[in-house]
Amino acid sequence: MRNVAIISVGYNDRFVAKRPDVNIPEMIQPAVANALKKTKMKHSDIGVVVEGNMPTFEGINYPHLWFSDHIGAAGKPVLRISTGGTTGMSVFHGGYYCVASGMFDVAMVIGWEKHDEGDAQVGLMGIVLPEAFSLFQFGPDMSGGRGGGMGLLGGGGSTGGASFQALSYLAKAKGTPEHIDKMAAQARANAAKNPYAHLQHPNCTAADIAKTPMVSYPLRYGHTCPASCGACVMLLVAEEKVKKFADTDRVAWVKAVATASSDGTTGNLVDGQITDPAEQAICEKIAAPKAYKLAGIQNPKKEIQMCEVYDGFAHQELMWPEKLHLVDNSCKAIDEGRLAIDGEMPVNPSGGVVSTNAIGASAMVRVAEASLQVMGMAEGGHQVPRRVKNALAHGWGGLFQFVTITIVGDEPVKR
Amino acid sequence: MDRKVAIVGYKQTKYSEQNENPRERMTYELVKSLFQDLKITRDDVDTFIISCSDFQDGRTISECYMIPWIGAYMKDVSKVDSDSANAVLYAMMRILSGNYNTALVVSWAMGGSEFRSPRVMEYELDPIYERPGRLINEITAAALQAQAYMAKSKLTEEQLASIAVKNLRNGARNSLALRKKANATEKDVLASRALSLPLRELHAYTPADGACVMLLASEEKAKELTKNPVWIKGVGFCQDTYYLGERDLVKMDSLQKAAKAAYKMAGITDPARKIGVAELSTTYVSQEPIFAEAMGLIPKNSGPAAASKGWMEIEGKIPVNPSGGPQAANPLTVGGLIRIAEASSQLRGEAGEHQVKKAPKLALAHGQIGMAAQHNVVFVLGN
Amino acid sequence: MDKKERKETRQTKDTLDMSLFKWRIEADGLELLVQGFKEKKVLGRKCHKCGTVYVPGPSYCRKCLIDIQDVVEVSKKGKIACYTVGLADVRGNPVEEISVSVQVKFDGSDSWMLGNLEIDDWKKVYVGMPAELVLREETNGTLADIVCFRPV
Amino acid sequence: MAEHKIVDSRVGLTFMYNYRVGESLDRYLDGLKSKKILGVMCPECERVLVPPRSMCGKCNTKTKKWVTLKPVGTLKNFTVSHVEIEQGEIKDREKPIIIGQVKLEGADSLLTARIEGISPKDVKTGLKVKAVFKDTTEGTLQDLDHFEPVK
Repeated sequence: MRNVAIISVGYNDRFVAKRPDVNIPEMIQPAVANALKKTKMKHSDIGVVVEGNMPTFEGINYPHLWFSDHIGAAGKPVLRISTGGTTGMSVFHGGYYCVASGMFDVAMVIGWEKHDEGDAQVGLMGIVLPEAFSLFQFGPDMSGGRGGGMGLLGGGGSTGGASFQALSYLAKAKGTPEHIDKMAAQARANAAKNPYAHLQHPNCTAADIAKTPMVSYPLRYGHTCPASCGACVMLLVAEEKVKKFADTDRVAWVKAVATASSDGTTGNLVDGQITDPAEQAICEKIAAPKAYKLAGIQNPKKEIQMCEVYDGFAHQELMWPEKLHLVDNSCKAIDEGRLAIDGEMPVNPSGGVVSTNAIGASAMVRVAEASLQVMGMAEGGHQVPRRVKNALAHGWGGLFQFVTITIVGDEPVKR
Repeated sequence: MDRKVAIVGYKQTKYSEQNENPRERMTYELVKSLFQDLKITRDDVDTFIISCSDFQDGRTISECYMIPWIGAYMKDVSKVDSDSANAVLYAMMRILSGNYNTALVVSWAMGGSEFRSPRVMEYELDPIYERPGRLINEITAAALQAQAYMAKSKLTEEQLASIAVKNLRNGARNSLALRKKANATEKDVLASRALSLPLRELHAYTPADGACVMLLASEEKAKELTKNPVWIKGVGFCQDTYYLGERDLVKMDSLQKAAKAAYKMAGITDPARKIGVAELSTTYVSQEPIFAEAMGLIPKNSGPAAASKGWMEIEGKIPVNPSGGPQAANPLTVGGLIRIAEASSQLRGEAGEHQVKKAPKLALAHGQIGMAAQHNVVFVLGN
Repeated sequence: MDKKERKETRQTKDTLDMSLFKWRIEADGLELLVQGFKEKKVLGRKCHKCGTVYVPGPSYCRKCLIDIQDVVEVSKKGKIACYTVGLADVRGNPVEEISVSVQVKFDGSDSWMLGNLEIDDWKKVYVGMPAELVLREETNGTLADIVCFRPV
Repeated sequence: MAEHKIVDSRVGLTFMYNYRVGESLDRYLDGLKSKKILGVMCPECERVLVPPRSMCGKCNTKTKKWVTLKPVGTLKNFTVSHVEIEQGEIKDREKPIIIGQVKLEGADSLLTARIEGISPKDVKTGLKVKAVFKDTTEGTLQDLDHFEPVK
């Protein structure tokens, strides 16, 4: 297998709520330019482009067709991958396989979302619409009171599902909603050190978060992600071409990629739900062990110096490091400050998804941020102080049912 | 690339206006029947690559509820959001990397019963110029392409109709086809409803419900699983500029480049002689000579000769779409995968009534998306 | 970081009308469930190969990828696997009537079922709390037969 | 085969989208408002693109120089369209329309436009055409109503 290195990361600009000045391809284009700028590569050196987003959020089918000229894809092979929340990392994995397969020497991967053009809340409902509405055929009680029918429907929404997951997790970890407040506060404070983050709240405290309204117990507004506009671009090259194209001595080597999917773990209304949304065996038992094996990592807690997890909701920033075998008990760890940028297992120094969520980009941003940490190039004070030899990036998606993992490091795996 | 990838098995549904089953069971039955044929279980599949479309399924992340139905519960899965030929391509690259030995490609769409394809395809247009402009859609884009080709090559309307007749006739020999017209004539085609001239209803694809699944494997694994693997000899893919007014609709740069890459990988220099059969995603029949020329299967501007001399008939010198192609049935995103399956069955001599006579050694399969085929994928297969 | 001045450009609009889609879904599990309600039973399907019990019970097992037919009755009693409490509306305003949504794993089943929990004080709910499905006095084989879950 | 319970479901829900046209098209629409057709030039290949956009994909370069094009050109390609698509249904038009690809003088790309003032039977490529604007323009794409033969 060929080794693949990440030699550059580009964002279009700071992630923000609204970009009324540009259309979608115009928003993405600077990210492409910024990624290329940090290399010795010309645009013509790019062999393949892999792109993805959540297509119903902007109402554009196969949007890569439109962007051809803006992302430098005209006349090039282009592959489009879209897998819900994991899209960004699935796209990255696509780029990785384009190079690892030997088909291409250079791949450019693009993840993006422009949330101000559509309605993500309605878009998310689109996951469960046919299933939820098929329940009407079975005569649920529609009086809106405590009848079972509406209860059946109510659990399908995204925040509803996340709340179930949060409580199931807290019960297992013996944590409290205050732990989620703490985690969210750390994320927002970290985001203030990341010039590209959307919701920045310097010195945010758990008390600040606890003041935000409760959405659905135990989750508060302060625990949930914003809807952001932005794009992330990364350049991947084959080992033989690293010297030629990289403009830095410290590139990030892709040591492992892994993914797994289960059934919908919430809102599986028609076929029965047999999986606990807070169990995530797909991560703990399948994808994470596979990734560690591929990367040659025996003791992740010691060998990995930081992680970027996909935390659409703040409790997930506690849950995922446990499922990834990086932390034994995150509630305890956050109490002891071990998840901070200068802690023993820094989680989301970038501020995470809970601070910035351009959905199609978010899981790629995790890999980008992990790579920047390995390259020592995280800007604005969110660089982890100790040397990052190995970093882990994670994404989740669907009805809490997809997981993607990427491990990057400062040395290639010897194969 | 030190590995080789083979197609070891595939299954298609019968195409229909409405499948007897919803998409879940339709695909589930297909996956199970492929597993049965190959004597494998879902545990033998290392990775699943899905090709489906949120706009065709009318759902956000439309694979969510399908994961367990295709046997991918607790398995390695990804989804290509493009024509399914791209999914085969991705599955192949995953195997080439050495990370996987087998990959199952799964694609479905309810193009006949659940959605209206012309509306779905409007979402492929940019929302700020072409969509509000209301002039360009899949039909008018293909019509402009057809018109440009006819002006250049002097292909007549009768000759264009004869290509439609050929595909409808081929479709009648394909037991899975939806639109079958064994006795269609040029006159019928020319009398069919005018869409956007020169294109008429009988030139167009037939929206259908359907699914297709295909198992790919590494060389070693393929030899374990089947006696007659079909080898992926070459692949190429490419995308043009979006803007119709800046594309040479006849020359088709992207298809030309895709084919060139595929031939290079397969080590072919004279495709016209080497390729024995081609299955092309021609959503409108006018694309048949255009694509064939762009891929070097017939000489430039030879569409008229090809049509009048029957070069692309099942018995012709370069049979194109013996299955009837998308005119016989087109479950949109499944299209490219069907073409690959059909090309494979020709190589294996398993195409039955629509088998080409001379057992071909090399076959070509093609998938595309976009207005006037902006994005193209080309596969060269051999046995 | 300073907010940048951004020039507003014109807008175009479009919609995606979901009513253009005609979905069909196989709902064998729901059908079985509501049929069971007629006899005040909770019915699911059990995989004859791996033993997994699904409620609602579809006609296939996702673990074994095989058709399954065996109908089993499961207890109406189970444990709350997780829950959430609706305290505010979408704008963050407190709601008049607080609702507790629960997912209950019935004893003898592998599935979690969604519903509302009837309880005087939501703070008493905990994960692992025993609860029971309450059906109407007179059931007619619809989802409206479900009244709620109640703590046991 | 076992019988399965199949339910149909339809939902009366609509996803709404509001798209920003971005800087280049915004300026183009400003032009249409004052009855001018603007193009933009790529500094490398010197192609003049209309409708304008911010990037030339051929050279991967930002387009820069704006030019006002003469509202006259040549019909390069066309189709006589008998149908239109309405919510996915292919409906016959009352009267077929001519959709043409027009090469404006000084432009390197073709502009898609409706051609009027000539019957579908007589229309031919090579026809000289001129732009006809709506009397009152509003800065929308519809301001450039159609092209018609130069008399």
